[in-house]
Amino acid sequence: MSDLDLKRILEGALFASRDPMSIYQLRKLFGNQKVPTEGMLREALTSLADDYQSRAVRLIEVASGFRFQVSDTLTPYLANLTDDKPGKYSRATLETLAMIAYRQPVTRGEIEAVRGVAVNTHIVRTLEERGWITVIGHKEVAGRPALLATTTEFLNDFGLKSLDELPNAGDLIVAPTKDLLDQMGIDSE
Amino acid sequence: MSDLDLKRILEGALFASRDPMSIYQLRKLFGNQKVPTEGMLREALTSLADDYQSRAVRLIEVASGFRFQVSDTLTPYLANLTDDKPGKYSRATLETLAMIAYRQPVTRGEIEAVRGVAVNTHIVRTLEERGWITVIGHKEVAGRPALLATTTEFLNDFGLKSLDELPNAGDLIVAPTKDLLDQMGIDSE
Amino acid sequence: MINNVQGELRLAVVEGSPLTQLPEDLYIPPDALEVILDAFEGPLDLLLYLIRRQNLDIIRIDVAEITRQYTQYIGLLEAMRFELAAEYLVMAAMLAEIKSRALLPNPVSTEVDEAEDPRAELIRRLLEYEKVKMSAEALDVIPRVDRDFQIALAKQPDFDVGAAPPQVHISELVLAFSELLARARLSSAHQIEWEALSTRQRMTEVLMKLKEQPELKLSNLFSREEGRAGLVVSFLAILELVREGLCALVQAAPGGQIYIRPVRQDV
Repeated sequence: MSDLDLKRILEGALFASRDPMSIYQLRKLFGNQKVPTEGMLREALTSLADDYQSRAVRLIEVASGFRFQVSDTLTPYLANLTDDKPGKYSRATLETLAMIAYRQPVTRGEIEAVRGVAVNTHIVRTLEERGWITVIGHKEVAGRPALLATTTEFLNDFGLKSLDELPNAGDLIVAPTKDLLDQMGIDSE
Repeated sequence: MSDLDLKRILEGALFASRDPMSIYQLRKLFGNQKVPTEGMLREALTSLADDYQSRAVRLIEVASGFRFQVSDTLTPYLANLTDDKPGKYSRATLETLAMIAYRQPVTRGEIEAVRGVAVNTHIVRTLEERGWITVIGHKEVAGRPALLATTTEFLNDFGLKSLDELPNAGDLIVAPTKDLLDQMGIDSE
Repeated sequence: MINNVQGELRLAVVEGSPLTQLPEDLYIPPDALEVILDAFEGPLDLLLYLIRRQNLDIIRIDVAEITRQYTQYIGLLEAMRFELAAEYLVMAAMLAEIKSRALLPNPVSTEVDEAEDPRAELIRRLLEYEKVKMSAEALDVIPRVDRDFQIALAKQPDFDVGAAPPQVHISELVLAFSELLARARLSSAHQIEWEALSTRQRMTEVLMKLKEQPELKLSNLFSREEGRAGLVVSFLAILELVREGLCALVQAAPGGQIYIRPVRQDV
């Protein structure tokens, strides 16, 4: 792989990623073949950063890795765009969020089974970008689907101390069956 | 404002936005002062697209405006980052979408008549939730069936500027019959 | 006539030698029948397939031959007791009608209007359906966002006046969930037993901890301050995580420390 190719792959991956990418993640791009060394990656990243020296985006390194960031000299211009009223989330988005809140940790497939409709990537991404949900692991079944859960930010934004405070949760959710509690020798209230 | 400044502002704004930006939105960047003309904007955008000719991202125009997207030659590398496979749509879903794209506005009954089988509600809902189709009115016949059409988001997601850019559009797009347009109170001219 | 064909096939299946009596190009291993039926999007699709197999122009289809193949196929499916959509039978009847008309001597005066000619109508429908099929295929190869390419994004500088993201009131969330439950209850297929929310939350918390630290002492997951209720919740959460195959418990020796870890660590 030529140096240019390496740079181009890193450039595309960094622009495709919402979060900063670590050296570890950048190496994953290459699968099992011809994985560049950390030294090669750092060299290519430095050269890439140089390419963008005079542009409106910068390649910078933050705690968790590398990312492209719009130069803050553009802030006054970007601020002009933001007089719009806040939008509304679709019913599909709200139902997906509700499923994750009440059923976490849950996979997309499980949400689909209850909703009866495919959950599209955009909805999950919107909620992730909002900081309300996150992937907390993978289920060890075919395809290793991501397990989704709500975040502390979700609780904060909804003014909750814990998920138990979600209204009507008691009525909506089937509590663990009494006989399970009995089996465990625990008083079920 | 120098030409370089204009280009840099557009570049930063386009990278900051997930949705394509229209000329109208791009002009809003400049607030009330020294708003560039559409001609100036288009010229700067063309020059910007040239700058990225040999890079991993491209500046392209779709239905609702301009956006940067990662070159699709990078898709195999990006696929190494995730276990989740992008969703594949069934033939039934694709045929339904194609019917709507090529013959809009169209009712479910009309789709069923051509495909010779019932259209599953889930398919329509999946496409609606994906944001690709929407109900744009009702046909004034018994039952007032919903008239389905594709959205701008559909064009954006498929990288198209207009329906004319659909493959074989000349042969396959069926113009709505005049009396249907009349019914809907739309000028067929 | 259809009954006749079906009768033959059914009989043949009972005798265990149905396949030799089928046309060569119609032979489909019985195991594959259901798969193949799934592969067709309806009677028009099946017909198109049969026509294309013969390399025929739709305009010049030999209705008699196609009818024979189609009805045999349908008959075979019925004999195998597959649920057939009514559309397939309607098509069989239509084909039989066209075929029987073709067998009649040509009327001297064409009283039958072209538009009412069922053969012309069938050809029109086939051609139209083929267009849709082609357009669906064409649509699927267009590079599509998220599947074939990604949007290029750079992080916005933080500034205070950012457009407010949509606000959601908690009541909207509850409403969305109860509607969802009401809808799910309508389809009896989704009778899912759900644990108490506190258990689900604890499951999330355990997974979060395991994300930071891939192996934990089980005892670290219990906290004295939470009391008995907290202990029960933690215990249920751990049981559920193990049952769903999300976590594994490991104990090196009887009576030794119990550790909890994700089922697979691929990092």
